[in-house]
Amino acid sequence: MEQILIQGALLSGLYALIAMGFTMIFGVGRVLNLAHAGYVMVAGYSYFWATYMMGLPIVAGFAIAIAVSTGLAVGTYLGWVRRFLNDPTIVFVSTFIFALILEHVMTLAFFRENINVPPIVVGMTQVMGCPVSNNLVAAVIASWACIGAVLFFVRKTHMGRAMRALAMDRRGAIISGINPDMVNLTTWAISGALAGVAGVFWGSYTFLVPSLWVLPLIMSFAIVVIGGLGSIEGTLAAAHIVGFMETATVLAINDKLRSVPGLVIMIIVLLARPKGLFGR
Amino acid sequence: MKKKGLQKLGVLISVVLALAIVLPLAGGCTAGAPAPEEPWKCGYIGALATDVGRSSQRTTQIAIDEINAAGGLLGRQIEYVEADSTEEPLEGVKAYEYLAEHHKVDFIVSGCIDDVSLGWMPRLLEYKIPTLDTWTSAIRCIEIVHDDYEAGGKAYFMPHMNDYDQGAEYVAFANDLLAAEMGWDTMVLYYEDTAYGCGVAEWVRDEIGPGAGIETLGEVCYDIGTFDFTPVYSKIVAYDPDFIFHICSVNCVPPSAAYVEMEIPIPIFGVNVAACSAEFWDDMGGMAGGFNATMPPPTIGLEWDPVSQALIDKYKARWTDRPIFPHFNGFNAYQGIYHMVEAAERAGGFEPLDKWVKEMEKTDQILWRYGGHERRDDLSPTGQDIKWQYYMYYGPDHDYTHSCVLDQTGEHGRPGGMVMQWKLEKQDPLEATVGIIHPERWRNTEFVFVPWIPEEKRIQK
Amino acid sequence: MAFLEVKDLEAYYGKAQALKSVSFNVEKGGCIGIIGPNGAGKSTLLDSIIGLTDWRGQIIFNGVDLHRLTPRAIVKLGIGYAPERGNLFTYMDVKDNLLVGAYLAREKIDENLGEVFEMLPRLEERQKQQAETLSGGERQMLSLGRAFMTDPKLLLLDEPTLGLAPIVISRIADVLENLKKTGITIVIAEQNVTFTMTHAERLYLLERGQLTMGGTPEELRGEEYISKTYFGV
Amino acid sequence: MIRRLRWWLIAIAVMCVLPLFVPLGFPVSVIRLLVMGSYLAIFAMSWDMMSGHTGYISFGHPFLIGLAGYVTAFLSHQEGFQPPHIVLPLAVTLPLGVAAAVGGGMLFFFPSMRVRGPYFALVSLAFMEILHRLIIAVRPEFTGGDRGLPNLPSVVMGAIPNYYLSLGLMFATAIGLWYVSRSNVGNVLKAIRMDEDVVEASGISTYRFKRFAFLLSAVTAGLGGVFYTHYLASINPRRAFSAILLLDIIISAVIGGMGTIVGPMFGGYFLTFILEYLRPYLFGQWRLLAYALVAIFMVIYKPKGFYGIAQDVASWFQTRKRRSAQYGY
Repeated sequence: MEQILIQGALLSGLYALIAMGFTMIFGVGRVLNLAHAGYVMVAGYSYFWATYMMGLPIVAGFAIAIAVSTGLAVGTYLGWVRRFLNDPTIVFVSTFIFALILEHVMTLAFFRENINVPPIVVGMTQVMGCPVSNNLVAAVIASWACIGAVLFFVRKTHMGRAMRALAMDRRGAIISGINPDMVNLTTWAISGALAGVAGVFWGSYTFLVPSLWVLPLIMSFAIVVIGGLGSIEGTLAAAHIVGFMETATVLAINDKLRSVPGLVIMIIVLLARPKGLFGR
Repeated sequence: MKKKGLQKLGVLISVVLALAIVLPLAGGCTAGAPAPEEPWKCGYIGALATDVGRSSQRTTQIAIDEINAAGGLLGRQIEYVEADSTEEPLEGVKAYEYLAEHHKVDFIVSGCIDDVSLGWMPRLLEYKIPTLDTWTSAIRCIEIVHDDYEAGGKAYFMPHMNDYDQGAEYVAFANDLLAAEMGWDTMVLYYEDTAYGCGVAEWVRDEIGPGAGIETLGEVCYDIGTFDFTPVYSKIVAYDPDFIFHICSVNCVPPSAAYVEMEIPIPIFGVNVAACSAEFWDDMGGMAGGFNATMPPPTIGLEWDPVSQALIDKYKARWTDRPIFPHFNGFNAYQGIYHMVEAAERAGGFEPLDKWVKEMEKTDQILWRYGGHERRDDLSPTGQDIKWQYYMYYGPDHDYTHSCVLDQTGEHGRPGGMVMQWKLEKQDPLEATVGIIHPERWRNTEFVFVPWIPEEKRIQK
Repeated sequence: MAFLEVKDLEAYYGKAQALKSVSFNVEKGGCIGIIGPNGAGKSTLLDSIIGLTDWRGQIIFNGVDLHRLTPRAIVKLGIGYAPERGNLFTYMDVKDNLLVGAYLAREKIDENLGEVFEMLPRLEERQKQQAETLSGGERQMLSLGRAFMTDPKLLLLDEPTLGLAPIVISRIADVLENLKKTGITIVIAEQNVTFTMTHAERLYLLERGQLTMGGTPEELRGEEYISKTYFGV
Repeated sequence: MIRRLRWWLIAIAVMCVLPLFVPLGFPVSVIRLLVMGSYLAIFAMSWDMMSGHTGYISFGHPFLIGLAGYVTAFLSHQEGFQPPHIVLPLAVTLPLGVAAAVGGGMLFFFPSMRVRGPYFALVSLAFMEILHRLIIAVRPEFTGGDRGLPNLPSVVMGAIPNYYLSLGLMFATAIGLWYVSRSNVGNVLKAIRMDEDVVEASGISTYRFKRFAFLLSAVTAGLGGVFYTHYLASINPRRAFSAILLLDIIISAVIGGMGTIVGPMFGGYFLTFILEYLRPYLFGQWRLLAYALVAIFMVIYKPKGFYGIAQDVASWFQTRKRRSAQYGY
């Protein structure tokens, strides 16, 4: 039981970080960026390349990972998504293909072998009698720091307010002097940076493989739909629902069914309350 | 204006696309049936982005170059073509069709993983092309060969031991080292859900207990997509066994890394395919020290016979990128191609299939520690030379048709399941710093526990 | 030269022409009203000034030609817009709504916020309340306040009295008078002719996309057409 | 009638005589490719019937295909995993497979058509993933778990019989769906894609039309799925529910031209051929990368697909013709 609580809380923190960037883009631009989890994967590889293969310090690895994923996100937006904001199907399909392209490129660069990223913080701690790796704890603390920073940004800064304003009433935002293109771009950049942080921690929590994006993508789907697309609070809550359910399933039933409860909840929520628990 | 430009672009694209489709068709039409003086064609199928695929791909090339340099097969050169199966079963089928029908290859060497091989098995039965499968050891493949022998299954050969024979090797290892030397009597069977993992686990479950007096406290099976091993190890630790018997082939690095990161206080043994790769140290992010694994014989850490050493030298001279050292399937592919070609020489080619299969089934090859290909029975066993590697295929009347014969008695010298261990510190950045700890005859390094295993867990008789 | 000069303005919605050759001037510190029935093009006219439509002709504000400027640039020049039905940010609280209005006028936030709260004390009371829970009149006030936060020299008001009770309208009227005292130029587009006539110095009648009549309230009150159509006399 | 089917008849005739050239040196590998292409074309058309026509983008089409395939594979598997150890003949298992696709679809997929846009895509993807997980985890001794069921019986053996089988299936599907899409039903479906609320408001019950489109789509997917499974003669979860298959289907339909039936059909063949023709020139992963790049460029620059290009070309020629008639050049 303690195991489920602790593991669930830690996993949920990471999920929230990945799903957060995903939901922000939908909230502001009303499009789903399926390549988001692809950025997470590429960021993980960038960090591994910088720190382990190039021998740079951890901070530099972080900076490179964040720069790469932010660059990818901004590139995706400026490259073509900007032109198709009113056609979600094209964005949907094209970003999905883009994620696949990222997978192929990473396969060409790093091969299809599972790679282990050295932990950022070493060692294990016993929490309530359960072994927990310090690395995971650090990852979750960092996730929460990032989530807190994003929440602060969205609530207390002009740009953050502009994002929320654009999500709620586009026309109202424009006549207040907000340039939607600029706000969209900023959102994509922030979402990319979050993917960068998430990538480093996700990679060091799990392992690196070019198809790493599929599972986080499906889980972020479930999370943002349960929480309500575009709602940050909903994402936080849903990440915990999914995280705990998943841990409980893995520990009590079968490891192979880990993604099923989240998806089942998602389907029930969608059919019973399509806007999600916290959606508007 | 812009619209018109777009239209022209449309016309251009259409024309190019039409040409792209029609031209190869026309090209295909003009290519006639191969004339007798044309070279033999050897097709390679495997995932070219994986270490496993590349090992056998490269040694295949080396073997074919050597044969060509020595005059070829029956006076004809061998041409090498390849098709990528990308670890996707559907791509595997397409790649197999491509080799069989586009290139009309005479024989195929495969480095495919289990489910890809199982995917193209029906095509093998249809085309009946001699095929050497160097990676998969799935007993299902062997069952198909055995059951559909006349329908075409006989064209399939596996130049290494199948799942069940490997399982038998591990039982021997458990008997010798774990039960007899260490005095352990409880374990947890921990395996991945692949054809390989389940196949070996089945054997180990049925044989180790009764055979070595080791009690299986529980079984933990995990999916190859698993990324978080904390809960998995929590389950294992809850059983509190003397040791963990781990079987994995596809997803090996993550469970190993989790074991090190979580500092699981229970010794781990078993089959870890990634640990026999020279890149293991790097893939683990430098945490491979002290890790051990049971492996089929040709593995890093072993002292090499001259034939294998020559292969390694050629390999290293030709390729410097990953994998820097061939996996065991690389050695098997290299030897297997020689078996196929020698059988074809004796049978006068790969047609008719029956004749070639008969010759292939007669393969009986021993690699000597200090010798070469040739049989040097006079040197053994009293002389200084010892039998090192042994290849012979089961016949159609045996259940394990066309997989390699297991020589458990040691009569032919094959080691009964070798256990290699990574040293705690990596000494040479390019070379694998591993040694063999079991069996006794091949041991070249001392077994050490990883530092976090508590004293009480290190019971030894 | 007039503060806002609109000349031969033409605007389209798809292929339908919404405005035909509209011309008028507004003097600095003045307050004019555009009256006309529903669908006459009043909102389109205001949208064009703020840069939301694709228009032809000439709009010169404070000596700057507004053609092909983005709404952002136009807001920056000092035009505020309180659109019909507000376009409020429903799930933000009142204060945040106002702060979004100050997106481009960050250095004057405190000063403008103080003025808004002084003019509209109701908003100060409810500053922590979500915009969606506000009543119709409060929403209209918030819309006005948000437009004021952009620190405008020219304020465009679209239907400020639409759907409001008479008592609330009189409160809006007070606000409007206060605004005029601060020296802001105001353009009101309204269906409510009585209200407009009370506050505007000059009125224009917009019908089917064209300005058909113009003059001071007194002049227009005399027109038979206006009395018949808009006062039902 | 004949006039309207003219192009179809020509296409059928050309495709039917192709194998006659095999003795003259026409490569069998191309015949094999055409088989693969036919199945992909069937799936793409099936997807198009449901998603291209009604705008309900499905990300879970492999659910229908895989379900049909698994049912027939499981029932006809040589070792007879089912309890009484009997192996059913293909004549029984094939219809059962199709019925499973339709039944499973009606039970799970169709109710989710209450939600629209990206939401429907997500639900369908979730169903696919759940089925995938369940097949691996629940009773793996029956479903074959990760490894799947190898060595299934074939409907017909050899390249050319399979070619005719797949071709017949493909053309039957294509002409059937083409007729539907040109009928009034097709028009209503396209209207639903444009704006479902407007259609509802005009007094038409969109529910019945969506159900009809979905049924057609499920039947086609099921038919394609069972024959495809027996053509490949093995099934395993990684292939049946892979993102690759899903993407192949969607990309075929999108680059062919959504909502046109002919477009996705062409897209299916195009995709199969381009992947195969790149094989000798590009090493492994480069080939997949090139294919993905082609796909993304098609999606971004030609959202209307080949159908759109063909229309452009046709209108370009018409303009030229008119102009030359007018000005004499």
